[in-house]
Amino acid sequence: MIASNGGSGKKRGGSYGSPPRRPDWMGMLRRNALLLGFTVFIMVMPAWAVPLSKPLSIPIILTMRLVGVYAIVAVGLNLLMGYAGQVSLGQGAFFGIGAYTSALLTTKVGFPVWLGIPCAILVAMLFGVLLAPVLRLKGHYLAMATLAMGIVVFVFLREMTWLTGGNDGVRNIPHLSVPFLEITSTRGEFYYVWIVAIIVLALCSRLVDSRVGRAMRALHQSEVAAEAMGVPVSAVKKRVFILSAALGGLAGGLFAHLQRFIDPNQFSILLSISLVTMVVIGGMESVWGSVFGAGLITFLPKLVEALPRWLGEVPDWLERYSNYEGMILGVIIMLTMVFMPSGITKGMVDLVRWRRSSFVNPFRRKAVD
Amino acid sequence: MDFLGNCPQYIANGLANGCIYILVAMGFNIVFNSTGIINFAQGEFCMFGGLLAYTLAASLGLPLPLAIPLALASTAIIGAAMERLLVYPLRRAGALVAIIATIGASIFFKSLGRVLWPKEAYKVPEFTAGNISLPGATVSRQFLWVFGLTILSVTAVYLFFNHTKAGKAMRACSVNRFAASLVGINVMRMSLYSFVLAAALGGLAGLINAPYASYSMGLFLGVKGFTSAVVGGLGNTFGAVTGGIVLGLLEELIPGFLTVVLGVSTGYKDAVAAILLIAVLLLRPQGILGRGVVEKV
Amino acid sequence: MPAEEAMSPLHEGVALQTSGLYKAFGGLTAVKNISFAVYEGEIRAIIGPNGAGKTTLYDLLTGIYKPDAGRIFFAGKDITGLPSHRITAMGMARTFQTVRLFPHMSVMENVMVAMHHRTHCGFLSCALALPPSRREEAWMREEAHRFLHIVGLEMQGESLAGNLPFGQQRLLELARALATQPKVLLLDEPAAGLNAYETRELGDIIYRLRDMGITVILVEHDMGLVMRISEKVMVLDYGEIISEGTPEEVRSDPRVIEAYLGSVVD
Amino acid sequence: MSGKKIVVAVLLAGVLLASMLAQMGCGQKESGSKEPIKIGVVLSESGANEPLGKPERNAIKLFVKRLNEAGGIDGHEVEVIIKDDQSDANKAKQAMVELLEQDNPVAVIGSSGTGTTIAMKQEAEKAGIPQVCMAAGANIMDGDITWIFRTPPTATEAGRKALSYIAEVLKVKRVALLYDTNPFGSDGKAVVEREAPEYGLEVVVSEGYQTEESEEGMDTHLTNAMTANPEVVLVWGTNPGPAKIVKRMRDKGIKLPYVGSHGIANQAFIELAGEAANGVVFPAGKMLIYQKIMEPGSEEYEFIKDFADAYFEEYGENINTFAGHGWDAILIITEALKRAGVGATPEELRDAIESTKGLVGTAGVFNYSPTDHNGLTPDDLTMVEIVNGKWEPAKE
Repeated sequence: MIASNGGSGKKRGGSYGSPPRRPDWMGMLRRNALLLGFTVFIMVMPAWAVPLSKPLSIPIILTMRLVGVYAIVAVGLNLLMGYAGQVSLGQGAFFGIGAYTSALLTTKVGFPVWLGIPCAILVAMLFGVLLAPVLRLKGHYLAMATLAMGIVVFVFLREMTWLTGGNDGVRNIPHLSVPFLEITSTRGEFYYVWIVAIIVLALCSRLVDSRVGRAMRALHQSEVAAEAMGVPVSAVKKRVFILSAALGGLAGGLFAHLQRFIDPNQFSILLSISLVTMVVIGGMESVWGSVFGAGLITFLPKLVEALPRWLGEVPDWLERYSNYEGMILGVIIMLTMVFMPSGITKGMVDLVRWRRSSFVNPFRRKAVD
Repeated sequence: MDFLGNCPQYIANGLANGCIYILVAMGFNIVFNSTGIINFAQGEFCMFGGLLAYTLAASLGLPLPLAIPLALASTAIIGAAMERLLVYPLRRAGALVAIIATIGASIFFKSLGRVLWPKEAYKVPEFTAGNISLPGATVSRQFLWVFGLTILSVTAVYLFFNHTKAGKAMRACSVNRFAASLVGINVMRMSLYSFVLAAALGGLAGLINAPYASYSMGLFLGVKGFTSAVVGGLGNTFGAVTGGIVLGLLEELIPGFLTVVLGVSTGYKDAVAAILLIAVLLLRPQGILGRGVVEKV
Repeated sequence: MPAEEAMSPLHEGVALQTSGLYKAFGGLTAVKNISFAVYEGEIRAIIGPNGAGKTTLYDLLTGIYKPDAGRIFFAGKDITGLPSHRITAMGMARTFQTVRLFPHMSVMENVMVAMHHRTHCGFLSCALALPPSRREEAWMREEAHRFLHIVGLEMQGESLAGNLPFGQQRLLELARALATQPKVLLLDEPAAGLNAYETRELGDIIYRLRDMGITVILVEHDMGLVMRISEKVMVLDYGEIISEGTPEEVRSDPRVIEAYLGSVVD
Repeated sequence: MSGKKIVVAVLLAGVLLASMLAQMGCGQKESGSKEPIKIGVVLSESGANEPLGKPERNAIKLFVKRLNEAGGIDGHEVEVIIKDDQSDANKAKQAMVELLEQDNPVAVIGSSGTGTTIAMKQEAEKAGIPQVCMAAGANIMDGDITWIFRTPPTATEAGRKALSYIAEVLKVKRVALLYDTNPFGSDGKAVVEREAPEYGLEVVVSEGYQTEESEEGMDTHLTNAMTANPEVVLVWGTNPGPAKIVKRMRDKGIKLPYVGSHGIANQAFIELAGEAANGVVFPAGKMLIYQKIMEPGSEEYEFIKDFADAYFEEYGENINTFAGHGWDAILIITEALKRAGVGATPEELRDAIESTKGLVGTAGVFNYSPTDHNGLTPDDLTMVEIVNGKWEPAKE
């Protein structure tokens, strides 16, 4: 098929193309340097982070497990929101659906965990298919419809007590596992989550640079032009939506088995909002930005919490840190949006470029809409 | 039938809540019209209105006729500060950036509210205590104030937009900001005015919304207000009125029906607004009162 | 041309044919009873004063709007009401009056997007970078390069489309439209904003496209270009065809002169 | 590619910063001659359960301060590491694991809410470490209770107390239940619906409300409830919902008795409900009105008075139920530690807690056993009536 297409193209326009490339190992290495570097970074992380955790009073590995989970769902959301430009303020719904699916299947039906999580993905995708009609909406309207979607799912998780146990939640959820092996140690969970996350990241960073990824970015920038160039816009949108739902479900499934106790209040719209924040703060249209955003938002409370310990004796009003956490988060979000609307990672990259060339000003860069 | 017998009461309650929703929805509309932004911090203006009124009237002991205008003015100043510090620098940014920025503002405000008013609720003095018995329904006297002030606000907003120069200028901004700036309207100042007005309306909603206020009320009212605005047709003053009343009534009638007729628990009441929002967006995105919009390519 | 006649089976060699197209926006009828046929290999110009309905006609032909009445036949099939991307896949491509590139993508990527319907690898295959998707990717690059060469942008492949100068953006749009492998290409004011030199280049490119077997329809205000390259000219005013014929015939048609002068006086 | 370099630079900077901080951390001075005893505490200092977590924290800190001033336990200082779970189960679990991994405490206290406690309970079981919670949710004790203990009266005890009051004092049958849809309310709902038949009561309507709703919203719930012709209104929730309901009820002229939950055993309810609060009856720990129902000089009276005076002196606030729960929790652990000895294994400490008998606390007299980890009985509660804005013992 491809060959015949290419052939017919050549027949008309003459042969202008360059000769086909050979597999270029060094080039591949260079292209994937970030991914490889990051993988190595994660794999050796326990070696330095464990001894560091205690003096810092920040449990790095423990927190990193959650960063991995949030990175998965944030990357999915970034595909939908950053790349395809479809705002969703209801991603927490898929996260919750995934968590509940796997939790209920493993506790009530007795599925093994390594089967429960794929089921979580499938059920989340199913809901993605059912909810996909909201994609007909654009901009603010889509944002609000997805927000409402998140509220509806939350209320149903809470009220369908016969299935979900309502506010009592689901407890004694089994640990993560692979066939024949249950993973109970923090370090084991860390590796489990991050191996999944790195696979997801690798796939997603490939995806965004492929035919499908280009279609997503194109329809973000101009739906009319993309459609006129032969991109089936609504089908692509729908698929990205389902993909992001699937990643939400995957992350939710992992989350349930890490936490081992879930209740509906963990999946309220506040979760959706913090997911969006991760994506936007980290950087839209950037797979790695989502990882950074997930890390920042997850570690921020830990940092704020550890601060009084570092400073030694602090007045009581400062020690009641958690009230200030929201203010700090709010200020970070606002400052990022005003000064680096394309996210902190891209902003930083631009900042370095700006040092070299005066043509790029990170503070003037506009985010894609 | 019991349900029908209860209806006058449901309707009275629905109208009372609907009035609050109308005020919040108008705030959304005004900001949307002049800046094209959905202000997620609109609910937090209500929080400030209510809690400032508490502080001024109950803590500092100012008389109500003084405390209330002061609370509204302070809320308006907060709105103005938000516009100047956050919205104005983002005037050229896209919709998503603006959405997230206002979400950031709402997180900040809520947190600030928590620090300043940490208790779970505060009692805001009522304008007049007591209640009125109507056939089939009992309403509080406060309800009359809510009703009256809402009608007053809707009328004032309508007159402002249709019969004053500044209001017409703001409407022009909503039709076409660029063209408005070409004919000499200071679009940026209009954006400031709109935030001041929206914050004041939100503050009013917060301080007349039943006599309780808390730092967490923003999200609750914000979602309801936005739903009302969309149900009626975003950007349309009378749309906000229709939307607010429709939502207010449905929120009381549906749970009433569920409990009294079907005997089902009404924990689902929280989902009424959200389901209504999705349904309206999918079936009639321009809202009940909105006109058909031809999308220009 | 009465509608019944146009409804009859397609003539041999007709690339694109419409019969009795209507489109109204609110109270305003933008396109009124338009019937015409364009033959394969033809260069057809559509001219008319501003607001005559030319762009709306394009939007109808390419499926962005659905006509209120009338039918469109293309490649021997009735394509009325088909979604835009299907029509593109059948071989009708267009450019836009206001350039609608994907400004945040590279020049190369812009062209590669247009090959979407000619390639098939889905989400899974792309994410896993399976051999078919890698082969496809390499082929797309090669093809994109070829189309960029046609318009002379092969050196700018990696720069962001939004950073190109305006004239090159127009050319890129053309390359992108070509990459969909059209049988019929609709150009919407391709010479707007180009200087005299670039316009002449454009004329040559259009000739080349015709030689490649592409039927070209262009909406254009630059009469020099229209008169020079088109074989047949169609004049629209207030959404109706008021004149059709060779450039010379149209130029001397009193209705055309009136429409233009009238519009000038307005 | 500059992106890569930035990543490297950021990482380097991070590692550098971290190592600096690590040194700072190591520099902290170690005080005291003997190894301090560490007790981990997880509380809801913010979020929905903030009104619970804050006094609990104050009480625990005060208790430990006094204990250490008095010489600690066998000369060992007691150190509490307090973490905030923000009323979020997910954060509570995280905080618990952090405590276990980093601080290696002998026992943990926490948390304030039911969901957060359950999340912690699983970790305590896994690690095998005693946990004393201050949450009232009846379902906490579902399943394995090897390691978990509790200080407050549960929803079951409070519910039974309230129901027996309705059945025996008010002598009515038809109960309208209004409950908050939050975990506190739905837990109470489950208890009331389960236990009501035992007292010969009928729950004629159960209506869920959201505490943020306006008075008019509450009016609709009341209207719905009234349709079922109840003889008493039982409201299970925390502020401000119950206050809105009672105010509305009195405004509408509904004269039915109003029975609340122990969630309104605080001054805030009286402030919020104002006049309407008068006549409201609710179950609460005896501590709330100890001056009125206990003999001065009795052990219980003096214990609570001592606590109340110390608390007032330290914080300038009156004690409340939740401060009492925190006080009891740390009391139970330290008393057990004294008996088991400082070097006790977790099993020995647990056994020591289980052998706690007749320990006077603020919420009552604690008697634990291997099968009963609740410690209290409904008799440790009392029905309180609000009269002229003051708490008075309700007629029994």
